[in-house]
Amino acid sequence: MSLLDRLAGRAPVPVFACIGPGMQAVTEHALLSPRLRRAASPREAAVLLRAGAIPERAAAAFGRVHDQLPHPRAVLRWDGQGDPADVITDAWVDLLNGADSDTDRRSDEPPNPWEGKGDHGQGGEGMMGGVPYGRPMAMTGDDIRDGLQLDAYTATVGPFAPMLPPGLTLEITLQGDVIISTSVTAPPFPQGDEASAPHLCAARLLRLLGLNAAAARVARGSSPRALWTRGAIPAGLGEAAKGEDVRARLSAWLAGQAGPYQAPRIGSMLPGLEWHEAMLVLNSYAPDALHRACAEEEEAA
Amino acid sequence: MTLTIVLLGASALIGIGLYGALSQQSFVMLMMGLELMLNGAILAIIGFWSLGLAGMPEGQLLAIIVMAVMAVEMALGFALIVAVYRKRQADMTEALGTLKE
Amino acid sequence: MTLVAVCVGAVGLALALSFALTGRDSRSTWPQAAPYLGGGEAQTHAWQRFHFRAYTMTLVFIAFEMEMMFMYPWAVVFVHEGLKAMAEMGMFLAILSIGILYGWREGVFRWQ
Amino acid sequence: MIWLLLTVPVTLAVGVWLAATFDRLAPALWGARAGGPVAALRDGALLLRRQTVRTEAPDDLNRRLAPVVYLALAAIGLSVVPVTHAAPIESPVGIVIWGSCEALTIIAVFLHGWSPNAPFPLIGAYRYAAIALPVMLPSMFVLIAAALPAESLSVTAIVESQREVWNVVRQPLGLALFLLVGLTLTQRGPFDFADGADIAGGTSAEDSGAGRALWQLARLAMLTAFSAMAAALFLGGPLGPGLPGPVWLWLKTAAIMALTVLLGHGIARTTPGRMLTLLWIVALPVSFLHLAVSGGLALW
Amino acid sequence: MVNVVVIALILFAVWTGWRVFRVDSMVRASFSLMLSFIAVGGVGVVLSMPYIGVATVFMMAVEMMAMAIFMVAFMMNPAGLNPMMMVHQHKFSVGAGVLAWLGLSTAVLSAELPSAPVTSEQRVVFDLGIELLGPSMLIFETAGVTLLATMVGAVILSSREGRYGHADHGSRPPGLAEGGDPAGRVPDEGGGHHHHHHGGH
Repeated sequence: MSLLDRLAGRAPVPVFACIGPGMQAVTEHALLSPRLRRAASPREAAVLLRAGAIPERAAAAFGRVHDQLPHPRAVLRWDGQGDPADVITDAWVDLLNGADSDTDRRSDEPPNPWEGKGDHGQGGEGMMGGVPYGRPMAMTGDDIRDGLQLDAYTATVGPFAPMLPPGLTLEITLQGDVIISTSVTAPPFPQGDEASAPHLCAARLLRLLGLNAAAARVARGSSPRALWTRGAIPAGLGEAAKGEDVRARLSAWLAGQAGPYQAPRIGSMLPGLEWHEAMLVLNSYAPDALHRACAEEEEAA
Repeated sequence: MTLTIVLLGASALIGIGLYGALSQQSFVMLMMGLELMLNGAILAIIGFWSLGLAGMPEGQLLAIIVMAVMAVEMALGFALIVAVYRKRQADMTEALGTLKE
Repeated sequence: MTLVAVCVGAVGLALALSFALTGRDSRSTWPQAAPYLGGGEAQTHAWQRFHFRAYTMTLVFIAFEMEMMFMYPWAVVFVHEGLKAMAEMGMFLAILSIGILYGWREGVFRWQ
Repeated sequence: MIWLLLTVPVTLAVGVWLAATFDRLAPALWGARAGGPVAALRDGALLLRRQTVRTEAPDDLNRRLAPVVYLALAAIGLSVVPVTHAAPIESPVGIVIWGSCEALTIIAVFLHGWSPNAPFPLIGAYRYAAIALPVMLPSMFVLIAAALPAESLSVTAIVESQREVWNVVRQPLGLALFLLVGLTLTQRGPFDFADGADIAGGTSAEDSGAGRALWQLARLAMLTAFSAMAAALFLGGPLGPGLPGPVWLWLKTAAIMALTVLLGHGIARTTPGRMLTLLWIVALPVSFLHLAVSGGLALW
Repeated sequence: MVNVVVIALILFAVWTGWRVFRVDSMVRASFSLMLSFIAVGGVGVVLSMPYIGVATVFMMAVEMMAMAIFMVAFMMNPAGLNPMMMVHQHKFSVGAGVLAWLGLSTAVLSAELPSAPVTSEQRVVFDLGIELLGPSMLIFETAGVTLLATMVGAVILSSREGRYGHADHGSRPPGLAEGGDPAGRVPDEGGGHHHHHHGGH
């Protein structure tokens, strides 16, 4: 083994977790291990952790995330029993020793056929048309904040996006970084009560504020050590009732009280907010409250 | 000798800038042409100041003024583009011709 | 002269390091190259007429930032010129501050 | 002269390792677990062993140039800091060179987010531009205020002007404002608007393997350069009793670096819109005040 | 030696200046222009004008960042994914550009250029400061007022709220062709590659 491999073998292994139903709390605890590093995106990760049984409706999305990991990579299934750190570290060392990297799940084809088409063989037509390099370009759309009609970017985000509760898939239209409209494509996976425990909910919000160390402390059940935690959240953001905003909900969680039982409908909660604000508002509701809100919305529709 | 080189370079920059300012359809690209001409002007000022005018302080001031002109031109130009885009969602110089309402 | 040499040298060395680290280009497959959206899919390219939300701030900034050009030489002669320098720069900054205050009143220092 | 220039890569290399180690130690103070001195090398080795994914239809030229420019700017910025009685680049306008490096850093970070052609990096890039542009204003006020007592824009002269009393005593506000600039330049903590957790790592969300390693290296190099600059502007750089100049400079650099890392790990990041407002209506007036006070003191 | 460096920098400035109008990506165009400015700043540094040279780099880095932001925001196909040429009166412009260059070059070559190089003892930044506060005080303060007017003007022009309601009330995008569909809104609008409009308007 070369020196590089030996060093790499002792590094904390960056893991990206695809979390299934009922697995959120255990996975978040498992990722606190000093031998693992929680990867923000699959590009950073060496191992993809498949926590629990991923439902059929999320299988395609799992394949997409899986294929985005750089080589060498490994996928591990974990059912929530025991500490996965050993298995993950072993898998990474095996990769360094020449074990086969996991192959793609999806076929090697562009989103749209483009090669050889168009004026320059780049797949595009004219100025904005066609599918240059496999994708069309964004077109202008209405804006709900300042009325400047620039390009609207539409994409589905989730079900394994780290800033959304696992399972929640949103179709989002953005103008710049402001959300113009959202619709729920798939609700969050049902999680047990543990996932909505105040300290875990608070840890998620703290992580969004860039306080990873404090978040880890809070997730382990201690009080956070950080400056300007509540103050960093704009007053009145996500105000459901008078004085009932994101800041107040974080305070309640940090004091160990459960958050609100009900969350508003996601389709009306996020539009008009800048992305960071939107994610703070969304994560200021516990996963079960969001799950309930989505289920009710589905029933009504 | 150096001064000649510098001034030839400056005239090349002004030439390219003029081409850009005249040929570009979009207002923003047109501004790029203007900026490039001002770039040539700065180069010429630097050359004259350093090699022909024995470092007159007014030369440096002139360079600063050229840059201030550029900043003013950019700020107002972009503000105009925003205003026009609001009205017509257009960024072409031609589109300005149809703005008479 | 040294400055130009150091700039060229620094960029050259950094470029060499970059090629040494990521020189061999391993091809990425299409599913691997797809933009990351947590399992979601994008309809279009991410490159777009991006709606930058701080555009009015940027315009005010371009104009205001010009003051730096005048302030650096001012700093050099400040002690030499004494109160006169203080008064002149105070006036200059006061004029520009009116613009900032006006912008603030119009709400340009916000996400539009 | 050559000797002075050689200190730059050495300082950068040691500084990068030290900064990376501080990064792994600092969480301990804020309540998480710490890594040892080899931890940074291990993480780097892990990245080097992995593939650099090329995203869909990226801007390849700028993807390569962004970390290169960032790293080069750190080296150039560090070159204007005097190591002993002279700096590797002895320029009469040293702080203006540093200011240019700061401004070009915004472009390097923007290009880093622009080039992968992916949504989260793009949002990060624009967010960073919106915050880093107004941060340039306090930065310039701090640099200019430091130049007032020295009557010169040369960093060496600014160090020389601190022979009797360090600038941190005369201009404490300046150091605070300059730390804010440093956090922005190195994308840390409360000013890490490029790489937020809400956008899955922002401009770095599509970075993998050696490409990611190079970008992180450039960030740490910039932290080193910033710390050295802050040490020269506020802590008298190489001035000090007993020990040789370079040792003093390195010790002070390490101190500033530790402080920056600590603040970066322990202060929450607010939303970009709110930060924009705070920068213009709090940081800018404070900078005005700082300049006025420093000017008054310089004349007095 | 100085000549070689100056020639190299000027060639770089001209080349990057030319690239501005030849690249498809708006980001590349803006930063190409910035490189041109940086090279000119470099000439300033080499020709003992350190302050203006370096400050050019600083100012242009910031301004071109803003330029890139606005270019991307308001231009169709901002990343140049479809190669394009958005020009009108092309031949006339090329002619004018070449003519300007030739004319200016002839003037430079035929004129008797003054020769009084700056001496190394001159404290150029100090001189500039004295000039600003003394003889050119009025210019300096006028610049302040001009910048103030620019700030106010920019805010008024670019903000949405006008005295008589939203500035974009009743607006509709123009077509690429006269009376055509609004541009850039329908997914398959063809657009015009090589968009020539001879003779302007």
